[in-house]
Amino acid sequence: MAAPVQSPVRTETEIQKLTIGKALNLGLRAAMEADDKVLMMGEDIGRLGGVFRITDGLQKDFGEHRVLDTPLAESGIIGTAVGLAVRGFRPVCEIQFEGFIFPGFDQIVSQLAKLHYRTQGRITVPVVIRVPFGGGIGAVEHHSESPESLFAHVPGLKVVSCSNPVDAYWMIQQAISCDDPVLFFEPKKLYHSGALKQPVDTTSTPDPLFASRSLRSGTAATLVTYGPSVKVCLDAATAAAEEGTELEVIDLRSLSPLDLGPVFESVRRTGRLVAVSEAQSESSVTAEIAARVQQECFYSLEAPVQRVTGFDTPYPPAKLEEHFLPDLDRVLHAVDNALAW
Amino acid sequence: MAAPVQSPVRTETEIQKLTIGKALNLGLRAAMEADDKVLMMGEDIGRLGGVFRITDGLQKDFGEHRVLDTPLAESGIIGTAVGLAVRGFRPVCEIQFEGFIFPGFDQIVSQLAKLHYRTQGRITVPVVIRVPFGGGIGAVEHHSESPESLFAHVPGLKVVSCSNPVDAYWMIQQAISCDDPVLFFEPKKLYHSGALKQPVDTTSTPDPLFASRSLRSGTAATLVTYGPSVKVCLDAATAAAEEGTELEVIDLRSLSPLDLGPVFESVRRTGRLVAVSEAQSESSVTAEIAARVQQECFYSLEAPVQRVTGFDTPYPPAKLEEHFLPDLDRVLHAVDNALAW
Amino acid sequence: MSSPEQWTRPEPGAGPAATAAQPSPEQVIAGLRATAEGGTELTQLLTPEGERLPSSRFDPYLDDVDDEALRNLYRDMVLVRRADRESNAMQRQGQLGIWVPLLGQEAAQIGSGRALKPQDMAFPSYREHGVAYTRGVDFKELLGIFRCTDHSEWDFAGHGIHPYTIVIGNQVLNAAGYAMGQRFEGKVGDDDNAEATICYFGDGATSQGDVHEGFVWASVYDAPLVFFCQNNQWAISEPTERQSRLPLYQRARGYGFPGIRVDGNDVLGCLAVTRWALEECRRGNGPVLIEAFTYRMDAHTTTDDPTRYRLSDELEVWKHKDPIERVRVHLARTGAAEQEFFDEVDAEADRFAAELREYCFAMPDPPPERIFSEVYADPSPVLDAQREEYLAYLGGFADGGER
Amino acid sequence: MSSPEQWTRPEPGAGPAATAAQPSPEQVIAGLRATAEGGTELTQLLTPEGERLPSSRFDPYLDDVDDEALRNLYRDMVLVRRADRESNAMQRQGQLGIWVPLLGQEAAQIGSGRALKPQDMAFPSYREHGVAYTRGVDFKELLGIFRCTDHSEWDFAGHGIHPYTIVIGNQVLNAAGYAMGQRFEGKVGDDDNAEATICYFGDGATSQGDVHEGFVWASVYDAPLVFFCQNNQWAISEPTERQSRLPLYQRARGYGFPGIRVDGNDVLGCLAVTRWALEECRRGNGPVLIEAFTYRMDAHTTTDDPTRYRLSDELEVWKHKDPIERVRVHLARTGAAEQEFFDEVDAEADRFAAELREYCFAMPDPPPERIFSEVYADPSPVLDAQREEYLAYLGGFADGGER
Ligand SMILES: Cc1ncc(C[n+]2csc(CCOP(=O)(O)OP(=O)(O)O)c2C)c(N)n1
Ligand SMILES: Cc1ncc(C[n+]2csc(CCOP(=O)(O)OP(=O)(O)O)c2C)c(N)n1
Ligand SMILES: [Mg+2]
Ligand SMILES: [Mg+2]
Repeated sequence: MAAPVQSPVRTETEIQKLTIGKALNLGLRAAMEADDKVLMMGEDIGRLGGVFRITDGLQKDFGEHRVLDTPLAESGIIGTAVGLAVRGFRPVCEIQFEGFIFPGFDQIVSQLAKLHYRTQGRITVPVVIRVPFGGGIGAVEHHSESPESLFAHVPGLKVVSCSNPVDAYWMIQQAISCDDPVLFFEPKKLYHSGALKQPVDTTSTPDPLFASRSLRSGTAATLVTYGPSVKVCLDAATAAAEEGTELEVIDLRSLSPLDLGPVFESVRRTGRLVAVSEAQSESSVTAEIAARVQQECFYSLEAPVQRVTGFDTPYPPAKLEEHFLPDLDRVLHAVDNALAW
Repeated sequence: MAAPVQSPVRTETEIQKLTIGKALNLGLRAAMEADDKVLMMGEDIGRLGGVFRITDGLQKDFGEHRVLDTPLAESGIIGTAVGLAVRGFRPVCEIQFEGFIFPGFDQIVSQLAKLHYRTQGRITVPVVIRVPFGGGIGAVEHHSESPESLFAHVPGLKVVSCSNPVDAYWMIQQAISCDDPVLFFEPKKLYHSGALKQPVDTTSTPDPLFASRSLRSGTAATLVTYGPSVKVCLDAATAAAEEGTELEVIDLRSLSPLDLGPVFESVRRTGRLVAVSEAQSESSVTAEIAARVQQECFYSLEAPVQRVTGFDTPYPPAKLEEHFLPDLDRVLHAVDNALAW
Repeated sequence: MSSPEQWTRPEPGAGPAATAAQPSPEQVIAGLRATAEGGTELTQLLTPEGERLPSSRFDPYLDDVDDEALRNLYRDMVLVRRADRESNAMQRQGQLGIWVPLLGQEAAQIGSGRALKPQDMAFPSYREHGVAYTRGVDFKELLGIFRCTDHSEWDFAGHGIHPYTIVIGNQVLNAAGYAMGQRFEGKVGDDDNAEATICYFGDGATSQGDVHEGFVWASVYDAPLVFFCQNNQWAISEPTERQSRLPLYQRARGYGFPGIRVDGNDVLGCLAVTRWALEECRRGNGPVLIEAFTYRMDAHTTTDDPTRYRLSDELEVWKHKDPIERVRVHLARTGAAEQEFFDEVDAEADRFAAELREYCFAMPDPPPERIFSEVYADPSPVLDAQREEYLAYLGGFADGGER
Repeated sequence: MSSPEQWTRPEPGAGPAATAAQPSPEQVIAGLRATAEGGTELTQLLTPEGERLPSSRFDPYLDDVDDEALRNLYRDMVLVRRADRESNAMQRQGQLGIWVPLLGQEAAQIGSGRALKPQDMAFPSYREHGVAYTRGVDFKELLGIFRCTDHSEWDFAGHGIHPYTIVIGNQVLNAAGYAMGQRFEGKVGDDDNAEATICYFGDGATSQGDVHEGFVWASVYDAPLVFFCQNNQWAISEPTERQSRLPLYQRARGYGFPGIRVDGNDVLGCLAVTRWALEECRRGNGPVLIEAFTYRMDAHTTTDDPTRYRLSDELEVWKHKDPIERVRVHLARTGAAEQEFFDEVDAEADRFAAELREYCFAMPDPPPERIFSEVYADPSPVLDAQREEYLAYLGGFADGGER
């Protein structure tokens, strides 16, 4: 069992308004201050501070042996992180964009996910892999994908995603202090969103890492989602409320293990569920949600679980991404379908 | 559109009783005879004939430039196969055991699956990746897994699995003549099963590759499955029939695209569905089936879709695999649950 | 389309401050030395000062390069530089989502690209606009990738150049497979139609497992493949020292095929060395590794900010080695070209850029159906249903609904 | 447990016939030459005939190897060979699901393993039973992997040897990371507690991208890592020529660290060369690549049938180079051991094997709960529910239901 995350002792103002990006940066800094076994590894994370500047300033303050600009190879990053973890370090790897995680897939599936099980607990591999993910940034190929379902299918890994600055600040620290390997999916298009800025109280006690959370309660239907789509669902709920339809919105936060208790509870009240994700639908997390909800809430469901997801195509050229990504209209359309059932 | 598979002209007896392994061997041979652009690539597939002997005799008869004993690296095998396909070849890669496909994951996801889409059809990559999969062979780690759901989640790939000698013979040829990349999952524990031997008429016309097939009709509940679990489900149906319960059994054959029409049709009659697979359940093909069936057959379902799968753990030491793998008892237990709903 | 600025750079004042360390003086000197000198094993046929150095080994590969040919190489480089600068500017104006500049690498790309024969095949990475140009791809056809309207759609087989690849290094294995295919088809040998393949990648890419496996496969199958590594000294913010202890061309020594370092800013050197390497490959002595020692004069991409990790001193040193300037000096000094020629080329470059600009501003967005097209060569009913459903949904808005 | 025979070999008469080509006489000769000669750069300190060759470079690393030490090395090799043969036999008797024989590689494993200090760390592949033995792992603890009751469960930190790894080559990166950690912790230097890591892999593994990336990382981070490649000439059915044009130790040349080929059947050579390499690493001059040139005398595993791809002539040649025999001859010739000693060792080996056998036959099956245990360090409620449900289901059978 990992030690609970302690609020770092900080002299500066305790409560700042932060973006998700800055909250992650401060969370990483706090984790590095709290435990000198915490290392950062990745491409361009040192002097450049990462292409998204999430590790900005860390190499300057903690040195080149704690913030490593690694050679350009993802299997190498993850494979050496595993070895460092065996040695007692707590490496935090940054994958520059989610589309580049695949060269490291074997290390994740065959080593990272299995070492603890294989050795019946004699070895722990507390490695965090930070993955900026999702679309909507007008980027070229491989820079806008949502591969999280692949990792949710792999036993031995834990998979989480944050959707707001407070969670970003705490969840990254909790992931780092978790003794299991954690895939940490960060909604890249929201990194520097001023609109999402929140006051982050660095002295408060965070919610548990692997728990979902209801963000808005409602009676007509339930929306369940994570990461970048949380904002879409909240906006949809606001729009629906204007027309008198109250939607409940649940942020999963953890994709593996799934914490579906609050979803079941909600569906038992609303009778309708829409699962939303940018990822393709086939054999995905939203499929798992539908499968488990129909199992657990069979008699409560008044309509089938609806899914609003990316299409089962590769991510299209970004000029078309507004069509590909679930938006407010598609979410409300699905709600209408569920209500009309 | 690919040319339809032609029955090869053969002088020997047209109808032989074959195992799945031998049927695959003859299917590969027929494909190589029919098209000299068909190549075999893999580790130990030449002189040794593969560790399962599926390519036995092919190098002897077709030469070292059509049956390649490659260097030991899966990314290399798949990555060069992509290049050969671009050049006009039709490579058939053998991955020695499914657990070793992961070093090639990036080539599959980033190149093989996307080249056709990326180039808007100017390039086709007719590569087949043969993957012996599944457990029950008493093997060491990485030799008994079922990673097919990972590939079913990736758009641009087609994923199929055979469960009997007739399908093995035809499906491998159809996969090779398909212009899309096909992941071809072979139920390794059944390769040499004498009990499954079937007469294979090499002059008949095969069913389409991407179609599911009902193997047994029934009224009480539907079992849907693929690959090695087909036999388990058929045995379960036989056992249930002895107690007066008639189960329908559907062999999916194609996991992506899923051909669920026959499943919907069946569920509309039986009202109950059990999906069976050796793979872990989280975010898997069986989850996709449950999600889509609850959507399409909402009012027909009299019980939630049940799933009988491997547990969400890494494959255990093989001494425990009889517990891990869905067997007749677990399938019937799930049927009982569905019937008792 | 959102601007990439938005995601790689915080809003002003909003994101983390730029607190990257400034390098120490020692680091500056070491950096300058490491990146500015090619070492004694550098092959150079035209010095930065425009002097032609004789080479008994490589001069035979320049037999046909007369004054006109040299003027053409000059022209090629000026045109692609101009188109590169124009594209960079168009990105700043919001016409492209991102641009990947080739500035400084014109000689490496034109020299090697012009060494190819029509029957040869090139596998680019994402910065090879100059190579694409030498293969007859219209520069306009490159824009879609960066405007995010497509992912590469030119006539690959016709031009003999494969799509751009963004995942670092993984095209190297595809190129190795393609070259194996050339050999399997009997296209390697002494006759004039013999073929070869060239594969481009960067200094950073050499760390990737796939590049290694490409070396293994090509060497074990004697593939007619030229590995062309443009060492532009940087992989985004990481200097070559983060990837290797040794000069990169020496990597080949461990596999048993030749590796050579050429001045990547010397178009004649690149042309001759690549011709030699391709010839070796066509004759069956492949593969060969070429390290073109050059410099990325601009940012990694338009979303990058190189001031955070390298000093302008370095840039200044490399300005003296400009690939175009040395040819200009040489042409002028030897009387192979008059001022008039240079003016004409400049004018042509202006027209080239203007056309590009005009084209770019008028590029249409792809229709939504494009999302679903050519995912598979053979149809997928599941996907067809998704397309129909989505188009019907969209149609709903068109028929009076709002969106 | 089903027998692996069932899956890698068809039932007699049922499966495809063994129609593999017999090699041509030329192939036989070429094969013999390629696999039997280590080349002029082979380091050898004890010849197959038992003659001790002096070496000014490596003899200092054997200063402490007196007669007793040599007798101990002999004893080590005899014991592990005996245990290996016993395990192989137990597999045939259905007591193990599979066995991976080390026969022929005793000197490479004992020599290198005995070169390690207690504070060092070893990362094995799956054939390193001799190395595990030198690290103090009880041979019995290895059996669970092959009986399929566990996946490696010894005290890894205590013994200084990591779990076995089956995915070819991917442990090399883990070893590189571990060695980087040793350096980051300041454990590299001149004092006696300085540490190093050794990583074992085969000739076939050298083709994998991960092994290359391990070379890149270790060299760029100056990791104290000895890459120990046992070139046993075969990767299942593929000879080393399918992986490389050059001798494998030369791979290191491309990365800028030393590579050396040692006679892998010479325990003194392996001991001395590995000690040298570890010393280099501990002092900060790592990494180092050692290629131990040896031969896989048995099948790849008990499911393999080498008669399909190699000829017994090759085996016969290598029998003359047996790693144990040459030490026996040397001990006897120099009078360092009497017949009595050899008899004693044989008797000890018999006892060793008998104990192993007894232990193996009595090994219990793991309980079904094991499936669910230690998937995670921190609990997962989803999995806990699955376990409870399955155990309750099983309990149902116990309570009178049948299964
Ligand atoms: C597998 C992968 N990892 C990371 C990236 C992100 N990335 C894009 S370019 C680049 C640096 C490449 O450097 P180099 O190979 O030297 O080529 P250059 O850009 O200098 O031409 C990185 C890290 C990527 N595209 N692919
Ligand atoms: C990634 C991967 N691919 C394939 C295999 C199957 N396999 C097991 S051992 C082996 C050959 C290994 O040869 P080598 O590296 O020379 O080691 P050796 O067995 O000779 O000790 C192969 C192909 C594997 N274990 N892992
Ligand atoms: Mg570069
Ligand atoms: Mg070997």
